[in-house]
Amino acid sequence: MTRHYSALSLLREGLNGQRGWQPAWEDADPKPRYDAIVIGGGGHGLATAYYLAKNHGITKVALIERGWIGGGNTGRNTTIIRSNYFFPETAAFFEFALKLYEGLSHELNYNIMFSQRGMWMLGHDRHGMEMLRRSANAMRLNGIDAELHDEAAVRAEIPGLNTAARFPILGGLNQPRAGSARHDAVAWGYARGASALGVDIIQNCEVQGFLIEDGHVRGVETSRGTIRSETVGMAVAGHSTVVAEKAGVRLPINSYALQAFVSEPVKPCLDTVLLSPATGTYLSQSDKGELVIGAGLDLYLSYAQRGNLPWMERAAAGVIELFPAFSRMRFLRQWAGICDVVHDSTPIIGATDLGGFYVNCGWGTGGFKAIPAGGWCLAHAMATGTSHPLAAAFGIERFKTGALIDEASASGIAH
Amino acid sequence: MADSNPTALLRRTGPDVADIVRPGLSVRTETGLGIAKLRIFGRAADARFQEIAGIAPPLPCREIGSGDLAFAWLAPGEWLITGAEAAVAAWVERATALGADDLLAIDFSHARTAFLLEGESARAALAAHCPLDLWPDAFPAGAAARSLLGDTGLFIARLADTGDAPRFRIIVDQTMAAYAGRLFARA
Amino acid sequence: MLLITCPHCGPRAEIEYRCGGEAHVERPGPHDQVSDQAWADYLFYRANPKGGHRERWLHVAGCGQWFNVARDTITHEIAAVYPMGETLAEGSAA
Amino acid sequence: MSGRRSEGGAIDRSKPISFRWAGKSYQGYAGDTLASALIANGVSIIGRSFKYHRPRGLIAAGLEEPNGIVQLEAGAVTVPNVKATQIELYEGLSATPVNAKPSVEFDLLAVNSLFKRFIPAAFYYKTFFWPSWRLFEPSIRKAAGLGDAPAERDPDHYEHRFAHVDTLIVGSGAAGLAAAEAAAALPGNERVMLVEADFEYGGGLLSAAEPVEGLAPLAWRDAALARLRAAPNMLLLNRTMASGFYDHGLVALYERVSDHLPPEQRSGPRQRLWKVRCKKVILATGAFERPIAFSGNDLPGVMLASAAQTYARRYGALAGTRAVLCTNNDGAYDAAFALHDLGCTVAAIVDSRAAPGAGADAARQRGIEILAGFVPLAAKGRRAVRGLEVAALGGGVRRRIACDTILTSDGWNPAVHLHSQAGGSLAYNEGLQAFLPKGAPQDAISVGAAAGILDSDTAIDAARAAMRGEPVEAPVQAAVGPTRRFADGDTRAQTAWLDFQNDVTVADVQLASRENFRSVEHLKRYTTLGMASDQGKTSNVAGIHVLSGLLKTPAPAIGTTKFRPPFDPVTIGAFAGRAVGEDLAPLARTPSHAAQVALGAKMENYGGWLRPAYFPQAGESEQQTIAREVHAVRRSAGLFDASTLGKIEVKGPDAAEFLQRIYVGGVRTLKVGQCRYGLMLSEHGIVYDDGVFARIGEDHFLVGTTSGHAAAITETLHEWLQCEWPHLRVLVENVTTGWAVMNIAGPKAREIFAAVGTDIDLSADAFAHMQYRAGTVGGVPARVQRVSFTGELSYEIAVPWGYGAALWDALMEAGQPHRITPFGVESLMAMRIEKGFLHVGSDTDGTTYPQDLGFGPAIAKKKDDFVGRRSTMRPDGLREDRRQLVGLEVTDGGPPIEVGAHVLPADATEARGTQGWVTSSVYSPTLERPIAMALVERGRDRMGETVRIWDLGQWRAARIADPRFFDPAGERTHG
Ligand SMILES: Cc1cc2nc3c(=O)[nH]c(=O)nc-3n(C[C@H](O)[C@H](O)[C@H](O)COP(=O)(O)OP(=O)(O)OC[C@H]3O[C@@H](n4cnc5c(N)ncnc54)[C@H](O)[C@@H]3O)c2cc1C
Ligand SMILES: NC(=O)c1ccc[n+]([C@@H]2O[C@H](COP(=O)([O-])OP(=O)(O)OC[C@H]3O[C@@H](n4cnc5c(N)ncnc54)[C@H](O)[C@@H]3O)[C@@H](O)[C@H]2O)c1
Ligand SMILES: Cc1cc2nc3c(=O)[nH]c(=O)nc-3n(C[C@H](O)[C@H](O)[C@H](O)COP(=O)(O)O)c2cc1C
Ligand SMILES: [Zn+2]
Repeated sequence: MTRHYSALSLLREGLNGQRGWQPAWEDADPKPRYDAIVIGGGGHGLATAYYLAKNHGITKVALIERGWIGGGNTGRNTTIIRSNYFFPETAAFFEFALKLYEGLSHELNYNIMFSQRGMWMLGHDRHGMEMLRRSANAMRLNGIDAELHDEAAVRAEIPGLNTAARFPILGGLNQPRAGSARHDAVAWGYARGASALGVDIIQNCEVQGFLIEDGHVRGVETSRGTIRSETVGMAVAGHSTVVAEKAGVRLPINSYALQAFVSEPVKPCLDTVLLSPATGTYLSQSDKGELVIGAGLDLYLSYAQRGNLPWMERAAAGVIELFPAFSRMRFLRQWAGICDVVHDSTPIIGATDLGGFYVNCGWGTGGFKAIPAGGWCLAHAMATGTSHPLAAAFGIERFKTGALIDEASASGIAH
Repeated sequence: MADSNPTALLRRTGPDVADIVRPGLSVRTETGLGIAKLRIFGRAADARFQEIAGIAPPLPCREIGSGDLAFAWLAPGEWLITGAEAAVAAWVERATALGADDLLAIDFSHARTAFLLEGESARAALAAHCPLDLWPDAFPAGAAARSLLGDTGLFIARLADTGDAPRFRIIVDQTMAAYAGRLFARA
Repeated sequence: MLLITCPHCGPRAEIEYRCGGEAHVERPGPHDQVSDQAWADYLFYRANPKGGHRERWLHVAGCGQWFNVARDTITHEIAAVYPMGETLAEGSAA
Repeated sequence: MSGRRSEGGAIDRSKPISFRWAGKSYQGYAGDTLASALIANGVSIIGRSFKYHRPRGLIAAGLEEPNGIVQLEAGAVTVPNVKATQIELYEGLSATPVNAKPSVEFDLLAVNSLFKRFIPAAFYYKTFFWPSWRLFEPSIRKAAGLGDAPAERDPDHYEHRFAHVDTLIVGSGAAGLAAAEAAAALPGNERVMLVEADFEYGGGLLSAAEPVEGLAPLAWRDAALARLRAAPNMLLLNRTMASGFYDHGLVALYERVSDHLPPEQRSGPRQRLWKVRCKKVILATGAFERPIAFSGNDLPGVMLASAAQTYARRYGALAGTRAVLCTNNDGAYDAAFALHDLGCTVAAIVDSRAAPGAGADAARQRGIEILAGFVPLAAKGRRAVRGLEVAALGGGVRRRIACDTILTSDGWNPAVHLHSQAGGSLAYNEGLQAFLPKGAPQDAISVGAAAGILDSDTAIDAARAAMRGEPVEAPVQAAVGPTRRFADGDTRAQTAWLDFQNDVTVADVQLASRENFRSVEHLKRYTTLGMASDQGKTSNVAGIHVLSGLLKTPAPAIGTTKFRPPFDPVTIGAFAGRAVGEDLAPLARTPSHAAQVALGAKMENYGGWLRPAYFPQAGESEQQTIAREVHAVRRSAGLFDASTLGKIEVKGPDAAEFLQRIYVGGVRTLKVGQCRYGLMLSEHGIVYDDGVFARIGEDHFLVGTTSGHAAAITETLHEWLQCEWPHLRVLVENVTTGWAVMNIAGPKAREIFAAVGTDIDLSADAFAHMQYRAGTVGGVPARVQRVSFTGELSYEIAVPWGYGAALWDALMEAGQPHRITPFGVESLMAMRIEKGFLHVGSDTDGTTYPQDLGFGPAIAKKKDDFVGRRSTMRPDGLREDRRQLVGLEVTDGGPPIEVGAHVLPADATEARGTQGWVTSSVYSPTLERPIAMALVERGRDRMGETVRIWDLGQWRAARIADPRFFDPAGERTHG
């Protein structure tokens, strides 16, 4: 049976009718007790399970997923990976994630197709350019690659971009190491890695309650029975408050639907990731050829992964503003994911008031890029009971003290 | 726009929007239309309106005429008054002169631009940008509402029909008049 | 795109409205007697339910009035619309 | 040879049309699609497959077509990836195949096909990362994708249309037409709308032969259409597809208005997006035929039975001369007859059922051989079908049949897409081996083939009954026979296609299942089955059936993947509609706009307003212009159009109390006629806006906001009043665009103002700094505030907007003797930086508290609560090391420091860490040196301290200073 992936093994399997491949991960039935339970089979949950085993030697781990792994936001996001963050805490964390991403295909022996074609944040007016400069400097002072370019350079770098538009483009901030990756591969790669290290991946199993004694978690009630453990981690994105509430833990999170769209696939026409703050549009072209386009949040609570028409219109207008020629291309599919939004758009990672219960949430619209670091830090917290230094500032106390790390504000939005 | 103030030394200018006249649709700016708002707070607002205006207030989403003026419901305790500029200005002055502290009357004639839309295609021209149901029975003559016209807000009232074709008055912020004009030019 | 019935103007499209989040959140005070936790609760902690939710909406492009809506956050079904300052009678839907 | 043979059908032979395909000229007729015209011309290879570049022909006649993907036209009007089956032929049309270089006949990348066995589904996850994906990605990208994105600006425009209907009927087949007629007759149904994606109404009727309610199908259609057209409450739209079913009865319709016309005849919008709010929706969307998977089933010449039938009957075109029909149901027999009627030989009908239905007798009467209990095994041929190998279902007997066309039908899948988008669930129907709509979500009822009712007369009856409120019953008949399943490992599975466009085979599904991608959603993502531009219309259920067989799990337990809008791709332009160019977020203009442009202003976009940055004269640089304008203001007078400033009237007995709760500072004590600077916070304690407010009456205030912020602040004030303090008796009105404001500033301001003529006493004693006066200016009503953002003697004169342009002119004229100079936003900024005045949004961000700006003492003095106050008192607000707003003096003799540069301590040796950043910066024309403002850790305690500034690799030096660089005592302002 073939387990290792390489060109050679493909060749061998080709001669064998591709019949020797092992399951990428094994499905497990829940056992009564584990050393640790991870709730949520998205990227963060799967990475947590993997690093519990890999970094901490804890292999008796149950990864519990309500549906199918990777079916949450990890499987429906616009896959932008970047570390162009402003504050030192977030910059260090997301840069760590990006570095892990750079080595992830090899680490997991799974091609996640991390495509470092750069990411441009556009400046549409004088103030926008000043904010980009502020960010570029902050990034470089945090040891992250950043280049600030004027209009001419942007135009040269991104053919077809309309810089003399309603929202003219005066320049842009490029992070050359940013890019995008194949979202599904990240989930599957971690699942395969975790499974190989002995983690039980349990799909179609919903956490419906918690066993709690003396202020400490003792296990979870699921649709497939009770599973015991003294250490439980949660990474369920848009469902964070719903699950945490069952453990009596409150979180400052609102769940909103974020929409995305893909066009029909076309030959390469966009070589980088683009974000236009004025139009709220971000887009890139996947390796398969679709334009992958993101929109904004519908700002009312939603647990429906449905698309909405107004955002489709706005995103389309944004695309045409940037690339008037794309007007004649066609949208192929529209969908949405439920994001766990916190006020300062910085995650919450770490312990809660309930002993043994750790959370990883608050990713909002931007947690795909964080998956390796989010899993790393949650695993660290679960294994050691202490916050990983990189996640130390991401505790829930900040909502009480006011020590928010407000990245949105750093992009110049004052509210 | 006409100059309503004979003592003015300063010349008045209005938004420069070309009228559109073509088969089935005419869109003209209504120069000289006075536009004002009356606001009254409290539960007794309707009764106060009657005291001040001398007529019962219009029902929600309706406009009624009284003398030279039309009064449209905008919100509880909020009405739009339209008519000849001088008449509207005089009305606002009278209301203000009452000195009552529960009301605010403001002349918006300079702040807004009004258009008259008529013709069989008027409804379609509006439906391109306005989410309201303007179907005859949903929006009969005498109906009035605030809503959207593309990216800007609008006030719309259905006036008496001209012949078989519907006639609408729409009012937008004067800074958006050119935009509205462009939208209709394309309709 | 939701269709929300403004208590004053009748059914109108979502694009005419703005959602103001959970309804009936009380503003604690006076300011010098509110604990950090109580203030954090007021600013950040919401019920965020999956299912029935009461929230306030503003009819921005219409009458400019705020009102309350009882809406299901999964189906978006609207069970009731009721004025600002009132609470929904117990037992009514959502 | 194949081609067009017949009379009849729905094409107009009196109107020939010439067109070009792949560089060659052909002829078709009005009523043809590109697809039917190509078939009629005997063109069999129309494209190359996505991955293996195998030659492909058309397999369908509708929008489910996976292979016939073309690039329509070239240049600015080109459209990639259109299905040939959707393109209505017009004179001069030109299209080319996609994904084939140099041609579909000879495609270089067809070598991929040789390596096929080494590159199964998802092979890329297993390789290409050693040493790095970067090396492989560019060539993989080039190979992927289908057509070419347009590269020129789209010359067309697109329109939107809102509509509100009682009943919307989607689809104009027998069921849709019957439902529409019944709906139009229903009392209370004032507005009924029927939409049809095709250009012809009639759906399946267009290719049917059996009588419908006793009439020939087209005669029945024509009669029904005539009645509908006569109904006054009916709107009929063809070329209009229901693309999405959203919440609360909203259906998006995509109308192709002029795509079908030769370019020179097009006018008006190209396409229109309808947003229709429906009380009731009837989904009469028909069904999609399932192809049969067998080896080589992607060879040009293999086609859906219904498609061949449509080409024959509707378009009079034959796909071949010798056909074999492979089916598992009765319905498909009609396809064989349709071809037979046109003179095509039907070599055999291969029916998987041991006992075929009634159609078999009719076939035998025509002399067609029936192979009952047989299934197709492998199509033979390299670039076209040459024959078909069939076998008895149980194995054993095999036969080879010579043919050039293979028709396949594995049964039908109702088009449940819109039902499902509406939130409806599905029920699996064993008889049809398909998923049927269950229930009527959002009052959306499926009728006809969309509900699994495939017989016209039954569909018509059921549709009428549905309109009477009766439930639509799913049929119970066992309509389809068995389908051959592939054993896991059967090598034929490697060439048995399911998803043609994405090149997914039965073997790929087997591989996915082997590797544990067994959830139907995993299967889709791993193999890309159903992700192509046809969204799996022909492949999804077939894939589910394969998986079901592999996992020995019934199909309903596997379920379908999610249906999402749009039903079929919709142009980005149609979604954007009018919101392009200057009509995207339209800009507002100031009253003096024309005058400013005439003066050569450099106009820029400032928060929704088009305003002058400055007024350059010939040969002047930006800095020179700003210097000239600043000097003019400081030495004599300048004029600035400040009409964009927000103005909000706040009136009522509780107005002062209300504003006391809004502003950081005190309000109650302000006297009538006085102005005060006010700072507003968000409830999070963050500095939100600032401006001057005036008490213009005991119970009446005029609140000033920053430009572009008036609407938001008005909304916020309303929110507090309506939601939090409803007992306060206050009225709030935004009057921003009712008043033009001209700011005359400089030592000569008073003289110039007076010269324009006013009844307001302008003497310094009568009208002091920070006071408000109402009166007339130039004979018109005016509101004047003596406030200053420049630091000079300054009046903001507000007159009704329509007089603004004239007031500008009048002030310019009155200022002539003093060489009055118009100035722009950037010059104003230079002057306020010289004064150290705060600019919210530049010197603050979403983390700035009022204490960071020096408002701590003012807050301490105020007893009352105000919005945001409590937030500023949290531990983080009390931190000693907060960043505070200070001035910076450049000490290295260099030019101004860039805004966005960072501040590091004096002893910093490496570019790491930060103590803050530069928020405002300018070369001060007045002081003749660069100055700046910055938010710096503990800044106020560090006055005089030297710091290092870092900017994109450059080190600069500066000293922390009092930001009031110029006239700190404000003597000039009070002058
Ligand atoms: C449209 C869209 C675009 C985005 N674009 C980007 C982007 O470009 N870049 C970026 O960095 N981020 C982006 N994001 C955000 C990013 O996708 C998420 O932050 C990230 O995927 C979160 O990963 P996760 O593992 O926490 O959550 P998920 O992937 O959502 O996984 C959570 C899992 O928990 C499971 N679960 C929930 N409740 C239970 C329960 N009771 N029991 C068991 N399991 C449960 C769910 O089924 C789900 O599989 C985007 C998000 C969306 C929706
Ligand atoms: N051979 C069979 O067993 C078989 C199979 C399928 C259908 N039929 C036919 O089924 C019929 C029942 O008729 P019917 O009306 O249910 O189906 P139909 O296929 O005749 O009509 C459906 C129509 O809906 C249109 N449509 C589909 N989706 C649309 C969308 N989103 N927007 C706009 N238009 C859309 C299609 O273009 C088509 O014209 C009979 O006429 C019968 O001939 C038979
Ligand atoms: C980066 C990215 C690219 C995608 N490309 C395609 C595509 O080419 N074809 C397609 O049908 N769907 C594509 N999708 C959308 C998925 O089909 C699916 O809609 C999405 O993952 C959400 O899942 P759901 O629709 O099953 O809820 C893509 C999604 C992502 C995140
Ligand atoms: Zn309303």
